[in-house]
Amino acid sequence: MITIKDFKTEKATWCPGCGDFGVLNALQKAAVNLGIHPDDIVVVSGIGCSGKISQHFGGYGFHSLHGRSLPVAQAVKLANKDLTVIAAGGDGDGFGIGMGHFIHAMRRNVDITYVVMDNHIYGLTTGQASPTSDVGFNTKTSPYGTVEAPIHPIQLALAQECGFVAQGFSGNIKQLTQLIEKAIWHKGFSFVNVFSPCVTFNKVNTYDFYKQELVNLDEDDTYDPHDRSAALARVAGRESMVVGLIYEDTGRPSFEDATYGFPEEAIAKRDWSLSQADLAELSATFR
Amino acid sequence: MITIKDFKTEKATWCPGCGDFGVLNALQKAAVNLGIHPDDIVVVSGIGCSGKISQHFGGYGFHSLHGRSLPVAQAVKLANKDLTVIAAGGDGDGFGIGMGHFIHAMRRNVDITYVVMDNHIYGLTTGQASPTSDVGFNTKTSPYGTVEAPIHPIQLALAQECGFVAQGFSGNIKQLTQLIEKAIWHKGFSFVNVFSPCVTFNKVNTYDFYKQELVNLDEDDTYDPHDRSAALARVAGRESMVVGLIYEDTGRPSFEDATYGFPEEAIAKRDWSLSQADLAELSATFR
Amino acid sequence: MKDIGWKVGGKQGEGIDSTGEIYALAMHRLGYFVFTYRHFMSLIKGGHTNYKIRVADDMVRHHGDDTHILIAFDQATVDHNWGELVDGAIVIYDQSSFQATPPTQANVHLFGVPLTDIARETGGPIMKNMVAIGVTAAINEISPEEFRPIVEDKFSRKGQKVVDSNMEALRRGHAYYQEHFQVHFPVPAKPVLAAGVDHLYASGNQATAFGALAGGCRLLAAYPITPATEIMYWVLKYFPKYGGVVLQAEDEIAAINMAIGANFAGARAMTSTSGPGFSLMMEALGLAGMSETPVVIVDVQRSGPSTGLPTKTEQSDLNEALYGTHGEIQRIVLTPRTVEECFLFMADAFNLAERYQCPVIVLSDLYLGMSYQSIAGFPLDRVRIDRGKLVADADLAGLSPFQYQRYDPSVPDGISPRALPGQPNGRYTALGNEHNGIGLEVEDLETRVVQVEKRARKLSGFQHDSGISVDGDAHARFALIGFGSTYGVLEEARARLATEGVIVKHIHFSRVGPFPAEPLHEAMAGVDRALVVELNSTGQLASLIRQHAGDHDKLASCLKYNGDPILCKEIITRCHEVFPAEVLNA
Amino acid sequence: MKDIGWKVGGKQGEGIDSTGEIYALAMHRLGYFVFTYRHFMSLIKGGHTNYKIRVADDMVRHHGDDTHILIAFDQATVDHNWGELVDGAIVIYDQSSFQATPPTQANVHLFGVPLTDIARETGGPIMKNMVAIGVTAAINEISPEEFRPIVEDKFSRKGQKVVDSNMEALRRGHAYYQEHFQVHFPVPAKPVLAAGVDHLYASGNQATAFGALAGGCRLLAAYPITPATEIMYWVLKYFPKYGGVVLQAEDEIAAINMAIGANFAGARAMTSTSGPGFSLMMEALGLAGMSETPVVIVDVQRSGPSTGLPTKTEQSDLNEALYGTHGEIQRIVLTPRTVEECFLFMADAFNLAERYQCPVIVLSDLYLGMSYQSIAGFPLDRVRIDRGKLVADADLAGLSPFQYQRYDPSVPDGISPRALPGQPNGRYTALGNEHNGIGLEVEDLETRVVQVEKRARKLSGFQHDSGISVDGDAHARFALIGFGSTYGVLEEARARLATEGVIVKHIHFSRVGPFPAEPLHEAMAGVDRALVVELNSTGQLASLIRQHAGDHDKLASCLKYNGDPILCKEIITRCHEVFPAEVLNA
Ligand SMILES: Cc1ncc(C[n+]2csc(CCOP(=O)(O)OP(=O)(O)O)c2C)c(N)n1
Ligand SMILES: Cc1ncc(C[n+]2csc(CCOP(=O)(O)OP(=O)(O)O)c2C)c(N)n1
Ligand code: SF4
Ligand code: SF4
Ligand SMILES: [Mg+2]
Ligand SMILES: [Mg+2]
Repeated sequence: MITIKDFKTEKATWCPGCGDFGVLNALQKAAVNLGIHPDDIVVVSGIGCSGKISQHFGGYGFHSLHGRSLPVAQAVKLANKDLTVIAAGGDGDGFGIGMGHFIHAMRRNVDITYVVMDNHIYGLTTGQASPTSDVGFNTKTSPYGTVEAPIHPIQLALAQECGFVAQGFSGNIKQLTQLIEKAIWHKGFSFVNVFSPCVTFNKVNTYDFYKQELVNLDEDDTYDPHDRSAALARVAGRESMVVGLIYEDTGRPSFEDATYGFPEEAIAKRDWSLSQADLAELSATFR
Repeated sequence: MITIKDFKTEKATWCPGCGDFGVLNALQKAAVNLGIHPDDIVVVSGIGCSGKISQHFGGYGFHSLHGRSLPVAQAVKLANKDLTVIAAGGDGDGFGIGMGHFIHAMRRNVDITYVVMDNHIYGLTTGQASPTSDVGFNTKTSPYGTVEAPIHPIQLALAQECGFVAQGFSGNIKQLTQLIEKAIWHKGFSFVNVFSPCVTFNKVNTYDFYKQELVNLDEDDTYDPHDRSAALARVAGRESMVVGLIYEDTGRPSFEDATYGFPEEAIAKRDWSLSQADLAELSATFR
Repeated sequence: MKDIGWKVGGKQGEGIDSTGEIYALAMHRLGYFVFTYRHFMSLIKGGHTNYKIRVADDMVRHHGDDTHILIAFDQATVDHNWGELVDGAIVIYDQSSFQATPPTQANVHLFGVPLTDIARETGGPIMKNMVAIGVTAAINEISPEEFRPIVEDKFSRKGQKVVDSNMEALRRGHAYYQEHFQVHFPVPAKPVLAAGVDHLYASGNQATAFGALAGGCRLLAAYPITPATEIMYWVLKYFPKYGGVVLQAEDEIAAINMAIGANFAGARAMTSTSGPGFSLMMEALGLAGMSETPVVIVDVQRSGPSTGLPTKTEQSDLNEALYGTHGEIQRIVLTPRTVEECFLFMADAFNLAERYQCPVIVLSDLYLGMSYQSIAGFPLDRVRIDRGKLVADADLAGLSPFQYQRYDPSVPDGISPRALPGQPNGRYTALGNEHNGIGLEVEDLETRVVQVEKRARKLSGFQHDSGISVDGDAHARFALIGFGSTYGVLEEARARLATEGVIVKHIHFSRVGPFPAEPLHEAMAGVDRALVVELNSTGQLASLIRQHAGDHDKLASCLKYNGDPILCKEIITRCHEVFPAEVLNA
Repeated sequence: MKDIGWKVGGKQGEGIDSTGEIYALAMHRLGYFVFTYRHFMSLIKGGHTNYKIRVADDMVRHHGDDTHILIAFDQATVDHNWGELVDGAIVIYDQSSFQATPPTQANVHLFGVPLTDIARETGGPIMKNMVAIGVTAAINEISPEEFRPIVEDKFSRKGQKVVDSNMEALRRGHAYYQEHFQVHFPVPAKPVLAAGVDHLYASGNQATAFGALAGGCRLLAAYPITPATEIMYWVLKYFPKYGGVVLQAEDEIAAINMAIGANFAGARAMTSTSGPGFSLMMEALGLAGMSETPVVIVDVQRSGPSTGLPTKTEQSDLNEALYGTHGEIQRIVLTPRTVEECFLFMADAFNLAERYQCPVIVLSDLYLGMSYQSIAGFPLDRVRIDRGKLVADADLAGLSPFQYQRYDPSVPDGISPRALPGQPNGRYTALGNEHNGIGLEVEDLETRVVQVEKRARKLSGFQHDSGISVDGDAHARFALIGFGSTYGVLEEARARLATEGVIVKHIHFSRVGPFPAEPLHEAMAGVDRALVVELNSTGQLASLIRQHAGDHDKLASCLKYNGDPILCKEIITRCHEVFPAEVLNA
């Protein structure tokens, strides 16, 4: 049986107390709970403190480029559909430089899970404003307070009809684990935004802050996570300060299912050579 | 007095009947109606059939790169706040390769107007699927029908709290002109999506199609374009097949207004040299 | 070799392309060797376009300098192409819509034919193209019936009536010419093909796509761009049958990162693009280099810089292919010379990418990519799949997790076997940061050096074909040098010079990285002076040769950068300019 | 010149940086010339970091090979830095947390001081840094009071109590050392500064930012990236006062396009980045080239390729700076050698960009950019603003709309005057497509050629400073060659070789594009053998010289690519390896 030990690597290099430990933990637990062997899961990350998760997770990993985890991850999945593929990274990585890929990954709906460690700051580069930083937030690049409105990742995901939208908090690993499990389970692209405090550079969006602010939708029996309009209204009202499963649409076919001729067998496991007969047949199309 | 003649250049090279003629026309009329001198307006476009609008418009122009009209346009405005700045381009340009800039321009809220000529196709490259192509649409790159969900530009704009969101139709130049006027008039980033049929490569999203499908919000007295949640609900319900002013928020300060120390005088009009005294003062900060 | 040059020209959207296609394909099917070149513009309707077809009784690799027959749908076509008409050429102009005037005095037959009027009588003005082909048939002295198979191919799905009216238009054009004019340019005698020769009709782009499929590629991620998009079209058509996937990416950055991701996962994957997209790929190119992930990138070059001339050809991305991306990576840059090499090099590019675990860039261009031509078959039997060093399950079996050294720096050739995700015990992290053997980012000095040197070793043992071809007299004191798509025209120039008694050797690069220094050195032995022919304005290949080989004083350049492919006579003229008379007359 | 090397090391997050800063600034304020180098890692806490300060009685442009005093907060610091300790060096280790062990036998004083314990008594363990500085003061034989101004500067906004407890910690450290140890490394005698010398403390990044402001830059669009972000910080601080705007872009592609847009509109604007961001800018670089829009791009290089070693230095983006982007553009590539040149070149970069209407790339690097040092003032009086050819309102007045030829190809020098949006009658479209004089895209052959040649002419008349400096004996048969940030260490190497009786000249590039071929040719006259020193693994500068100047056989390379800056002794060692004995002893 797979246990959390099978995922253990050398100690993560994050600052003590960093929210990303919680995310790593939840991700490993989710994999264990789903019985995924560490050899069969790939974590593709971008660059940032958060990006180091691919090295720390204990499966196969690709620590790619700043903002490019999603293109890499989608293709890993398409190349080998038998793998569980997780894309992961920071708020700068995913909602700044990577924003275009985020929106398009939702359109494309490849069966992967995207986990963003949203700390409202650029951590690795030691504290600049991020796309999710609140207006007025003071950082090294916003000494007079940020003036840009923050990105609303949850609202964007709902607007773009992402098939699975959830939000978690590093301070609640149990819930986060469940959300990630469901996200992996979901067929098609699933998105889990995680409030993951940066204890070193963000003294505003702290564990305490979130404990106070967050409303847990999973504990709200009146909330129906299958009604997109209701979700949009709820989330817009609370400025997305909610956690839980926000929306799921189980009806939308994944890219793999919708694509004509998508191979039954994982591409990476096939023999690719064509027989001379096949080649001759193709060649004949040029006559 | 400025008249439409002041904007006339040599004949546009679009196919006869192309929707982009209507957009060009409406843009020129809007400028005339607002009394903007052609020397004081800059159209920054991307690459595509639509991108040629910067050459055809008759003001100053920057025909930039595929997907990059917004970064260029925002900076033109910040460099010379006395100019009227329009960014313009296609659906591929703005919602494909340019998606990241689109979302971030809405955050930043520089006082420019963005007009997208949305024909649901890549025109200039002779007919490939675009990000707004409907599911199942047959094109050269989707011979078996597109499988990706279309981008929802209006919903995204609302989700990201864009301060001015409108949608027009090349087949209704009068309304489009008014929408563009209002957009230019709006302080901060304004977005006008235009259904602009490609008569050569898109035989589905035609003038007739739109005439049948579109609902005109401007004619609906019960619709309040200042209520974001209502707008989101209305638009999501109609799959954004509406025209008119969809949402306006006049309360949000523009980037220029919100930025500490933003120069009163247009940067491009200043003398930039520092006196030796100023230089010495700055130099002294290094002691 | 006997040949004839035919061209049709008019406004974009007038059906010029299909006219050219029908004529070219008909001539090909008749057994001739054709070479086509499409001159078009970056707008959808209007603007001058023309389609040149060279018909020959033997293989030709160039559209030819001359035109014997010109079909003109407007005066612009007459003006634009006047200069390339041979003595005694025939110009057929559409008398229904204009009265052609000769731009200069010349011995040219300017024949008006009411193409549109005849067309109207048979089915509509668009039929003027078929009328023009009929006229051509008459000039060529071939029966209109020879075109029937093509016409049926093209129109039968629209019904017999359409086929019939097209054939009728064709016949009428033929008859009209027969009736009114006496001048002819008969096609050469039909060539007799050697046994086993597969007489095929393909473009470089198609060959590139076919080669990729043959080479095991099963994932293409790309973003549309002229002149590369046709690669996507071909692949879209054939991948479903062979289990492949095509991704239309949101941009070129996504496209290359997708190709990298798929290769990491164990598929063979590629991306195809042209200059603007290629420039956007520079960061990810470095990722492939640093993470030692195989990836194949096709750049079908067009006229730059920036958006440049999107529908015109150029060979000006050489520098970026060799030097693009910050820092230093290993890369292989192939420059196929022919349609057949597009096929073969693509198939092999995936082998090289996997063998050396680095990006392979295939530099094609608009001219090679979009020109259709007759070839004598693809080298199907030379296709091999060699996956390079993949670690065997057995070798991993004994290891505990994270013992496997993906980036084992101790391998003598620098190439450490790859594990593929899903493989038991092979877990590691691929990454663009500097790293240790198991794929953890590190910043210590020794590991850094060891890994830089490991990667550098990979290509120091590079083995492939020689990277240059040498044609002509081995002892010639005078050389023509080129790379990629100019191979055909340089061979023609060499042959033509030979008829003038000028003996040259033709050195042609089919690979520029790793630079074939040794073979070049040998080829340059005895050469006093060399003309480097390239389609760019700064002489990038010449600079590259100077950098690697010296020979600064021996080299002269023949550059063309107006967007048109180079002509044989332009090369010859330049030879006469730069080569000392005593060499020419040696 | 007398100097002393001091270093403090420990884990990241332990306050190493501020300790170094305080010591360096104190020494600077005392009138010494300091040079600092910060060794750090790409993670926030943990990992070895150290801060080296060289204190000298005259200007130094390098952090020095040797360390006399090492403050070690952990054993790793002892191990990592053992090799650079001079004979008789003092190592102070924090006895409160570990017992240091010497890695090898050496004549080193290993003194334990209970730094943390003393700190705890005065205000908390973090104070151990001030205790260490106190210890240093004792070793240096300076009074703790000399540090008071700095301590006040740094802590007074936190209240007098904090100042006092810091001073107390400092005094205690001083006292403890005085009491227990006798060995000293006194600082050199204070230098006497010549009249008018402004003794300043700045990093290359700060100088770059200041130079930009001085040069009229009023818009910076950038995306955070080590080691370039400090440029943004400085600009953010001072722009508001002088009417400038800073944009934190969503990515580097946006950043450069913003800088281009602002320049088009008539502002002076720039972007700053490092390798990964620079690679993302390649497409837009071509746009600036083709549209003839001025733009200034600063690339503060770091170790590549890909993400590489984000906190380590390298000079490996030279190729991309020169050859990145598809197609062919005009560009200028400056490689400042010193902090002062960072300032001056930046101010001038905007002039060059406007004068030649093309992108100017300023290649700095982590070492130059992030090292703080004492300089003798900025060349303020050499700052000029020259906007190049802007079309005068009067010249436009007589024109009708669209008569103005923004891209007038007939100008002899290729530089056609720019109109700025808003200027009456100056309307045109800037564009990346090939175009005619008034900025309409065209695809005709003649216009294309004329415009390519127009653009090419712009730099053929390039005038600036010579692009290389030559130091040392003009008749030396032996040369050291470098570019950019290695100027200081090469000068030291030259001086040290001279003391050995080896006469070399030092040729240093401050510009690589346009390549200063003529000055190099002159400088190389009489040189038999040259050692090209660069911080990369493939010898990019050497290749460039070969390409332009030949000299293939004369050149040898001294390469370093482990991420650390090069040391003087490494250069000397390499000289002894590659230069024939008879040259060395000539
Ligand atoms: C193309 C590129 N630009 C910039 C950087 C520098 N960089 C590294 S991480 C980072 C941002 C980190 O912020 P985020 O994505 O929020 O991750 P976090 O560190 O907060 O987890 C930046 C700007 C880079 N590596 N590559
Ligand atoms: C970086 C880059 N990639 C690709 C292209 C090729 N290209 C030119 S226009 C275009 C798409 C045009 O579609 P759209 O933006 O919808 O404009 P339309 O022509 O439909 O108006 C593409 C892919 C390019 N010019 N640059
Ligand atoms: S800097 Fe912030 S995000 Fe980075 S490891 Fe430390 S706490 Fe976590
Ligand atoms: S191809 Fe379509 S979008 Fe382009 S000009 Fe023609 S009609 Fe308009
Ligand atoms: Mg973050
Ligand atoms: Mg479009």
